[in-house]
Amino acid sequence: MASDTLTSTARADAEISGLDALEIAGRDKELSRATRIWAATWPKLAALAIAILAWQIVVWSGWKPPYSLPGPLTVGRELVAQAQGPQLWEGLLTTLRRAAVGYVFSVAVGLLLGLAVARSTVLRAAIGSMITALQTMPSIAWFPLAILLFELSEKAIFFVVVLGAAPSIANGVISGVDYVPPLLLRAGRNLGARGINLYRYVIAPAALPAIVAGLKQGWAFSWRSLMAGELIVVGISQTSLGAQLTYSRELSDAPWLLSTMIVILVLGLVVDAAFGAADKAIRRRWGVLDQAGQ
Amino acid sequence: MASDTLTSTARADAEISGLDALEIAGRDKELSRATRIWAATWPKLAALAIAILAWQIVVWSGWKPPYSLPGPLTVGRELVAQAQGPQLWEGLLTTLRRAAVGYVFSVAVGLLLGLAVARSTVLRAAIGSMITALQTMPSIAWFPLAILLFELSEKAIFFVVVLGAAPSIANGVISGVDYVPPLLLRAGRNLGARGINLYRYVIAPAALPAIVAGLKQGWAFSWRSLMAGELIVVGISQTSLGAQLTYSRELSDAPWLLSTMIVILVLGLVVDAAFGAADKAIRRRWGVLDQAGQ
Amino acid sequence: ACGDDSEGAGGSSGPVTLRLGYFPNITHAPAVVGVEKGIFAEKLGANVKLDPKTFNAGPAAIEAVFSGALDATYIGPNPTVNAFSKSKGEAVRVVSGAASGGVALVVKAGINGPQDLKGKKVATPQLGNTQDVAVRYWLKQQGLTTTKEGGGDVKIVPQENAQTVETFTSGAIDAAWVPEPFVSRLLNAGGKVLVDERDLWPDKKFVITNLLVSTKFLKAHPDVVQKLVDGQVAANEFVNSKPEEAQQAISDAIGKITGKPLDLKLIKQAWPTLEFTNDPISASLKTGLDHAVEVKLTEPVDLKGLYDLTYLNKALKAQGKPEVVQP
Amino acid sequence: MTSTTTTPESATTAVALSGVTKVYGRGANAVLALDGVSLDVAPGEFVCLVGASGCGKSTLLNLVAGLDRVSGGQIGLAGGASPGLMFQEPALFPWLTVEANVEVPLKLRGMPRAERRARVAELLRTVHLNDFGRKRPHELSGGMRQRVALARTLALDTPVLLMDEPFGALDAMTRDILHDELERIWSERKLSVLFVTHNVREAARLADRIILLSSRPGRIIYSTEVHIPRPRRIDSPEVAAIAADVTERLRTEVGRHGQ
Amino acid sequence: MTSTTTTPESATTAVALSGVTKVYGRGANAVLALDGVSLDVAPGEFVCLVGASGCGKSTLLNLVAGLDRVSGGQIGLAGGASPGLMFQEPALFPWLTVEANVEVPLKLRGMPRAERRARVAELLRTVHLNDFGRKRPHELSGGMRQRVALARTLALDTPVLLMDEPFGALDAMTRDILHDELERIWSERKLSVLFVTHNVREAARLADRIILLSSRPGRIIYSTEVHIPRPRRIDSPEVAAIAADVTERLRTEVGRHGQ
Ligand SMILES: Nc1ncnc2c1ncn2[C@@H]1O[C@H](COP(=O)(O)OP(=O)(O)OP(=O)(O)O)[C@@H](O)[C@H]1O
Ligand SMILES: Nc1ncnc2c1ncn2[C@@H]1O[C@H](COP(=O)(O)OP(=O)(O)OP(=O)(O)O)[C@@H](O)[C@H]1O
Ligand SMILES: [Mg+2]
Ligand SMILES: [Mg+2]
Repeated sequence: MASDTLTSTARADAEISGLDALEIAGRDKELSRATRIWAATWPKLAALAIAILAWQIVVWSGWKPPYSLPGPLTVGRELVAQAQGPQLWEGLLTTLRRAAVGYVFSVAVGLLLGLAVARSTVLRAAIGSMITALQTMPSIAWFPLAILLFELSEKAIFFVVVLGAAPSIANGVISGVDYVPPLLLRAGRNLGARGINLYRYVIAPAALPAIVAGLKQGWAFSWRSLMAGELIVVGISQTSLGAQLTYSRELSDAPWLLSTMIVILVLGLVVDAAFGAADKAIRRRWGVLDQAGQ
Repeated sequence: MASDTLTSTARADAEISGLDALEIAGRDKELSRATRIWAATWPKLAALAIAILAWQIVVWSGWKPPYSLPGPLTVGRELVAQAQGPQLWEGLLTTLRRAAVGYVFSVAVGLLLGLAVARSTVLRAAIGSMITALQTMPSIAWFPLAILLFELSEKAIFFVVVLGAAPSIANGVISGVDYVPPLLLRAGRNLGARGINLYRYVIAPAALPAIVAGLKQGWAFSWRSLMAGELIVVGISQTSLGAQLTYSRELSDAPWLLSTMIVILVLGLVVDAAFGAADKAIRRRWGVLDQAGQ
Repeated sequence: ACGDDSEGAGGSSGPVTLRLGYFPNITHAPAVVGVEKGIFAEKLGANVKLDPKTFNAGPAAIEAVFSGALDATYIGPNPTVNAFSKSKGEAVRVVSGAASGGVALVVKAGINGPQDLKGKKVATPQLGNTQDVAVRYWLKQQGLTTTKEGGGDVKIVPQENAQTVETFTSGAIDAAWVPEPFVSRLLNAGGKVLVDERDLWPDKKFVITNLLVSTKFLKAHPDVVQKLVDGQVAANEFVNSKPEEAQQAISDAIGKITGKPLDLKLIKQAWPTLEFTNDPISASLKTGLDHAVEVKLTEPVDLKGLYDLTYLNKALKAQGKPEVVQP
Repeated sequence: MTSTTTTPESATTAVALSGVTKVYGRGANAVLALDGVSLDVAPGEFVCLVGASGCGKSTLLNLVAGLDRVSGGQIGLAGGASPGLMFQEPALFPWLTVEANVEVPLKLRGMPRAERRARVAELLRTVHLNDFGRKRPHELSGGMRQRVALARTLALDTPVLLMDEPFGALDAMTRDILHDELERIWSERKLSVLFVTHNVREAARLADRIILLSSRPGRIIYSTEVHIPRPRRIDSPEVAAIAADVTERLRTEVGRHGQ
Repeated sequence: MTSTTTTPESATTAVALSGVTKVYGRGANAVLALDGVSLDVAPGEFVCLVGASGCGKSTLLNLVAGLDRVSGGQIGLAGGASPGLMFQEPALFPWLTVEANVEVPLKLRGMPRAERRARVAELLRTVHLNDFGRKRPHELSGGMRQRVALARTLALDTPVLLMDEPFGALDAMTRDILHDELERIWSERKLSVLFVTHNVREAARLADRIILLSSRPGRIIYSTEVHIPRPRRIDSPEVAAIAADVTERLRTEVGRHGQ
């Protein structure tokens, strides 16, 4: 019987991996801050190293000519050169400003649309399914309409961005509202929350995880729409990341294209970190992150 | 006191609107099938009618010349003409086939990626944030790589589609897994579900709503990527919806562009209906749809 | 600040804004130079404000013209025809030419004649566009068949020019009939010129860029259009007389817009294949259309009324240059 | 599908149910949860509902609270204010701390901040959780959660209180203490209480009147007034006697259903 | 952070806890939920755990079930199989019907389909829910859900059973019936049971041994063997006597904490 038990113990330990490990993450708490930062960092560094190494090996293998597939070193040098000039930064600034404005608009429209559709049965029946349909419409299809409505201004770009991102955010809201536990809804109503208060005190916080997921997807949509939309009109003396991406491709400048992609990826990582932090905060509050105690 | 009560009753009834009405949807059950279908249909028809009317009024107002903004009638005639020729149907078929294949690939990759990242702490730290970053990368940035890897085959299109859609699906999975109620996880583990079984019996069903939401967003991404990606290999042997969308624009053929957009919207509506049905089935099972009882 | 809100066919009173579109591209050299060197601004005078807009491709420019967001634009022959025919001859007029030439069939090493193209893939920028028609017509003359769907003796693969370089280097295509600067770029990627399109045309001239104005603007502000055409003539004068400076200006302009100056070497390489002429070479446009009809890519289009060269001829006359024939 | 909320017959009735029927589901799956329940709760009366598991007690409270529609019959409420309901499950908001949970009804009533704080502290003291205000629901034990829910319901300050097994997860001692607290609040505020419990002694300890519900369909089968003078003790012989009587009736009823 | 599961001292111990300590949280917020709890459950023994709300009973069961890590001390289990735990909340899977919920552990054990069906039907009969197999959890009353959870835990067929207030939401009659059922299963299968309850009579009715836990930190403060011969009746004087004794001790303990 003794050996039996030992076996079971060993098995149990082996099984405590993956999600199970996550679940008993409580013990991580005792680890020092430095250890935790290192634990979060080394896999990223390792992944980066592996990716670069693999890339370099493919380049060394001579599979494709260097002007078609430049090595990490070439791209790195290009990136450094770009970073030293003003153009990259100006373009980045323009694009980030547009991204911020466009995203804020999209969030406002998406949240309102989502709430309206989730709240009203008639609206849901009328335009609910339109939301997903709109989401599938490629940005370029909106360009003529954008120009028609806003001529060649930045507003046209925002229009395309909002049409790209708002449906996705609205869908997040709708899905979140749909899955609010009925018990909490009833509790809220019994506590005197009606109308807007029910949203403020119960539905919005309960739907928050799904809303954040929708906001994240919405960011991706808005960013992609922006990259396309920035080509509607390229400022005469104003560069943008979207323009750089397209022109680097049109000029078949592989190192430039790749370095622009790296810039986009880095931005994506930064934004993801923000969303990740928000999500983690929610999960901690809800008690689903630190699943050690229940 | 009597009047007091009556007031309160009236208020309560007035408040039973919107979401509250949804919540006591139980009484809808007594309505006949026909009534329910009509209730679901008339708002759609009304919305359609309003949209077309508004469009027609704008056209009548002469705000923009008809070659810039054609009226519903012109577009309708164009659509009928298109529908009578083989080109639209061939293109539709090609695109739908590609969409199906691309989406199936994306779903497979997205689910696996999502599960892997959600399950493994190391993987999550390493590439978790890369997923959102990848999502924000516009499709055109992948074209060179796609061509490098797959030349001018349909595989190149699928590559772009998968890179566009899989991250979004993976994000849905991750967010779903992250929010599985700890109590259910513990229950599952105590009932003997370990490893893959824990996923099969607890995590997957518990995360299903978020996964479906992710699949829906993923569809939008994959469709948009497809519309762009279809330009990689235009007319090698067949036309496609993506090509038609671009050509109609390049030919400045507004009626054609609008009728192509309508086709895309209709497809979007059909797909949304499928997702809507799935979502409704889940909500009914979970007891969050029919919130009358409990 | 739109040009179209002041009525009256005579002259313009008060300040007018001219919204002018062009591509930051070597085939649009007169436009780039005209804007960069202030030639347009000078000719337009104090009363007209120039609002230049750059585009990446034709459709957006035409959409802008159609919707009244743009008054004039430099553009290729294909969008020109589309804009004219889709608006039933209403929306636009060509008031001047800008550039000719700069198109060639670049092939891989080992292809030495038309017959070697059998079974090969040839890229063109877009199904039914000028180059696409040209290659199909040329192949037909060589006795080779093509189909719209990419079948026949030679497989025509329409794709974006940007992609053509990728596919050419990766070996996915064997040849491409493209405009500059892609010709030069393909040459640098190991290709060679099999056909210079200039050799297929009388006087080695065919239109690659012309200047389009919206009919509405033309009616409202003929004086401004005259000044614009004056500017175009002056810009071409500059481009042809000071090529070095023009080349540098193009490189810089592209750098400002895209974030990276265009390689001067590439511009210099492409330069001789282009001719910057004020003649819109209307005959080449018409012939191109006839060819398109012949290879069954379009229905016949009536181009009557597309050209309004009175302003150009006035400008040329003032400079003592030979006038062009109004078609 | 008759009307729902109407005026109770007279001012001497706080809650009036007449012929209330509730059917869940449709067709073959329909469950008749309540069948013609008529019941008046006088202002200031403490009524305990007892019945077998699944007999429709929670359903009844939900109907009175206006969270569900009756399938037939009428429910009348005096005074306009909707009653406060303490659910069978704690139903706490997981995203709020204990304090914030209790604060919600006060905020919704628009009580000023300082007053709110004092009230929350007082309520948490009432349920003996003053040290746990900053915790989140998932950090509490089952009984603690139930007490937070109690505090939150008391914060509602409604004249009618509906309580669905409020002390089910509590040990006997804590329960005794809370019985005293509840009785104090009830008499101070002159509340009308409809109280569901499985503990017959608890019912005898608290109630002015005990009502017995039968199972599927839920019908009132017995009603008895408890005339033991207050303060009462749960282990007093009078309480035990009443409890024994009710238990006996309950046993017959449950036995009749073959359970 | 010492090791968790080890071999119990001898084959005569089904569950062995020695010096088990559990701390939740860190730093100033740390809660010492259990402090040096040592306890042996013999094979076939029925042990009841009693204690005030929040004293650490659920924590203890979670630790024994291996769902949490101890902060100190050791837990040993005989026989390898992990124990079955009935949670304080029903913890049913909302996406499954009642039948399917009960079926999960059987499926996970790889029981063939036909056998599974028969077993599920039998278990639902045991908890008197044979008519409700096709319903979903949200269509059940609180007590019904608890009974489904009981059936699901029984389906596990583990030699050690941990039960956290399994009958808390049930009326006295149903509870009595389930006491009998549980006792029957326990003696037939020779189970070792660790049973948390607030109902001291219930403990006296079922237990071989009653253990009393103190509050914050949770420590064993009293342990008594119940020698009343079985079958017992919950309203028998012997049970009442034991219950009175334990209640008295509990009162002292809770009183000591000023509740
Ligand atoms: N996840 C957690 N995080 C922090 N503290 C916790 C957690 N779970 C429980 N606790 C604390 O541990 C103590 C014991 O909780 P436990 O749930 O074991 O009590 P219990 O004896 O089961 O009480 P009850 O009878 O009310 O269910 C409580 O003070 C509680 O606040
Ligand atoms: N949402 C629902 N849909 C269908 N049936 C329901 C629903 N809610 C309750 N029921 C049924 O109504 C009956 C009464 O349920 P209710 O919850 O009122 O019982 P209860 O008296 O509160 O029982 P318990 O003491 O176990 O909590 C039960 O048979 C139950 O199955
Ligand atoms: Mg109930
Ligand atoms: Mg507990």
